Amino acid sequence: MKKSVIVFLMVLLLGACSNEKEKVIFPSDNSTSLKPIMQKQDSIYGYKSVINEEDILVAIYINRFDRFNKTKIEKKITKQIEKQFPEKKVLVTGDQKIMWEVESIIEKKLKQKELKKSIEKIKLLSKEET
Amino acid sequence: MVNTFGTLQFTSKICIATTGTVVGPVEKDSPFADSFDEVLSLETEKDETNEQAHSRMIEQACHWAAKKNHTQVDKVDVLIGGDLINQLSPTNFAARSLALPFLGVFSACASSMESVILGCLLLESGNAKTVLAGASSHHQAVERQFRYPLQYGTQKPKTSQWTVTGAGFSLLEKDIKNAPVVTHATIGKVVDSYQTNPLHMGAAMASAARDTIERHLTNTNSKMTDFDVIMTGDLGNIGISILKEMFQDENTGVILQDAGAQFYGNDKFFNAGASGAGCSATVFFGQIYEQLKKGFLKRVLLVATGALLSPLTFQQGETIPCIAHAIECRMEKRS
Amino acid sequence: MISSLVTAFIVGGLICVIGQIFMDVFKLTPAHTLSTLVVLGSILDGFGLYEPLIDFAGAGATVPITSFGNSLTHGALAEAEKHGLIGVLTGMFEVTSSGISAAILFGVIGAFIFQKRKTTY
Amino acid sequence: MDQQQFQKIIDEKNPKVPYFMNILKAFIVGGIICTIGQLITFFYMRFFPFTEGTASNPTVATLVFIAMLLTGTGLYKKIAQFGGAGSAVPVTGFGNAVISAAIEHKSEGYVLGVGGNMFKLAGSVILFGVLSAFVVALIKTILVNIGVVSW
Repeated sequence: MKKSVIVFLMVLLLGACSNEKEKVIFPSDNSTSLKPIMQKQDSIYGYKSVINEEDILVAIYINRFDRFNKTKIEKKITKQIEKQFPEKKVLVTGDQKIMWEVESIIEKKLKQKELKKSIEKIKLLSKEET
Repeated sequence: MVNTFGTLQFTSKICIATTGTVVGPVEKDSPFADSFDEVLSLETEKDETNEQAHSRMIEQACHWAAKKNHTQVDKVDVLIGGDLINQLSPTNFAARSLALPFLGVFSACASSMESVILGCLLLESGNAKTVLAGASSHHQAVERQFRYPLQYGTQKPKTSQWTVTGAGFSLLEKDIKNAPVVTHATIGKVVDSYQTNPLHMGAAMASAARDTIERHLTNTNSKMTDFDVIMTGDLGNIGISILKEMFQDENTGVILQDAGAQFYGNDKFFNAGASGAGCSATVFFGQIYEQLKKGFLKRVLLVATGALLSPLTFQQGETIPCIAHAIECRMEKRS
Repeated sequence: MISSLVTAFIVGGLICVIGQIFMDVFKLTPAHTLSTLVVLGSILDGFGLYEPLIDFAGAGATVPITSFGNSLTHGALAEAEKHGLIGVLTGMFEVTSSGISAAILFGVIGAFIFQKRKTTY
Repeated sequence: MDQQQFQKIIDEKNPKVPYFMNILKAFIVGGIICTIGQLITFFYMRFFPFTEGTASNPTVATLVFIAMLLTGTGLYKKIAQFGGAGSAVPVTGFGNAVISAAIEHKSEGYVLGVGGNMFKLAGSVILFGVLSAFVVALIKTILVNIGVVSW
């Protein structure tokens, strides 16, 4: 009984390391200035972001053990991006749900009007408290 | 001077004519199973409360005892009985339908011996010819009142005991040919061994059993080895080992036994064994009574042990006082 | 995805180990253990340590009973931030209501549906 | 036979509590329940508009529903005998406490029985939760007003 339990725990620990995720910026035409900021971040291993006229939405994959200060990381990246794009409203979040929403936006390659609508929807979603 | 009195002697030949024992379904694979008169298939029938099932079981046990003695139940002079539920309501309701003069007694799991002692006193004084005496307990009704709701998930420790669903009643009469005779009895003292854990009854009741046994032996100036068996009610595996440790200078060996410890054999599910008024009642009036009648046992001391706690006293941080009543039965040679 | 399952398993297991230690070593009854853990949860939230634990472990921190204490304190603090001292009272059940209402609701439904078990074996 | 001697015999005869095995079982059972909780959280996040923070409420409700099914069918008692605190600490344990008391006291009617006894076991959890939340929030608010601590 004891041996099987130890083996079970070992398998669990192996599954905990994080693998590389791709870094995507959509639409990729004006991604020149966002990429360097994101490169500097060491505690995230991938991100997906969506940019339009006045919104920047960045969903990030945070390293498992850095998730303790998830809120600090989000604030730090938001501040850096706002310094770079003062006129845009920025939202950076490590939430899994927002990550899935951003992925669906990128897959569907939405155009201007729906893009704006879905970004608003996501912003509403992440502000919701209860 | 510590009061060492309390041992009674019955000069007239008071016999346990017959006994009636009914147990629940969980008890059917106990080593004593074949000595029980009836094994119920369900603890509670379709839409019956625990207490109704409990009093129905008491009635059945009384009917069995009377039927085996070929007497009508309503010919019995006095019914004496008790159980563990608030205000003895199951026994009261059973006495209502049996319609007999009724004495309700409470000394927790020692109620079975207390009712037999009172029955013998009634017969000794000549005020009654036939007396029904016994006790009972019902797992679902007792567990709910003393511990947790039945389906509540707690991890029972190794010292916890399983309350037996069972009712044991004996029919006492005078001068019955080849039936066990109740010769002596000892009324227990309330002894407190400063235990507070309600899930470890064995430790709490051991010192009460020891006090009663010692007083019985000194007052009847006999030794442990004079008895074939000295059986305690429901001390459980740990309780009986504690008791043996306390008597370890006298070679108790196989004489000191415990009904609760042996009730479920060595099935780990029941941890330290069985407990409840039904445990001592069904084993004393079932297995032991049968062995006495068949002559395997000549002289027996039956010590029912009871813990006098209530959920209230436990929550108020009180310790657990205990009591143990005992009767001595002898079986003359088969004439 | 898998890594959050693993951390939920480990952190949830550890909190239950704490509960088991309370029960076995300190000989507390289950009711005492749960109450102590709830108090522990709300104290941790007072120091702002419980929210990062939820971010890290996900269900590993929200499923154990400590999250009940935490969400009570969190609601009170959030409301106190807006309305001052009175917010402590008004905000209490702001964040968590599902635990208790689900327990009450399913308690009654359970009592309605399930008959007593015939044998307890 | 004075009290010390008697107590010595009791302690000697007390069965050893298997600390390591109990802790290991509690860890495994508690871990499994929390992993199931995590899967339910993912389910709610995937198909319903819940974020990581807000998905815990429906997860807790679903776990209490599962606790109701397990309690009613008598399985929860077996899990608890094996798991110990592993099955009592998660919210399923809280649900089991409420639901088992409700089922138990149904014979006394819904108002006095179920109503009166439902929170017999779990009431203390709510009481101490609210009390401790109040005290902690009060202290923190006062400290913030004095300026010692920030939000």
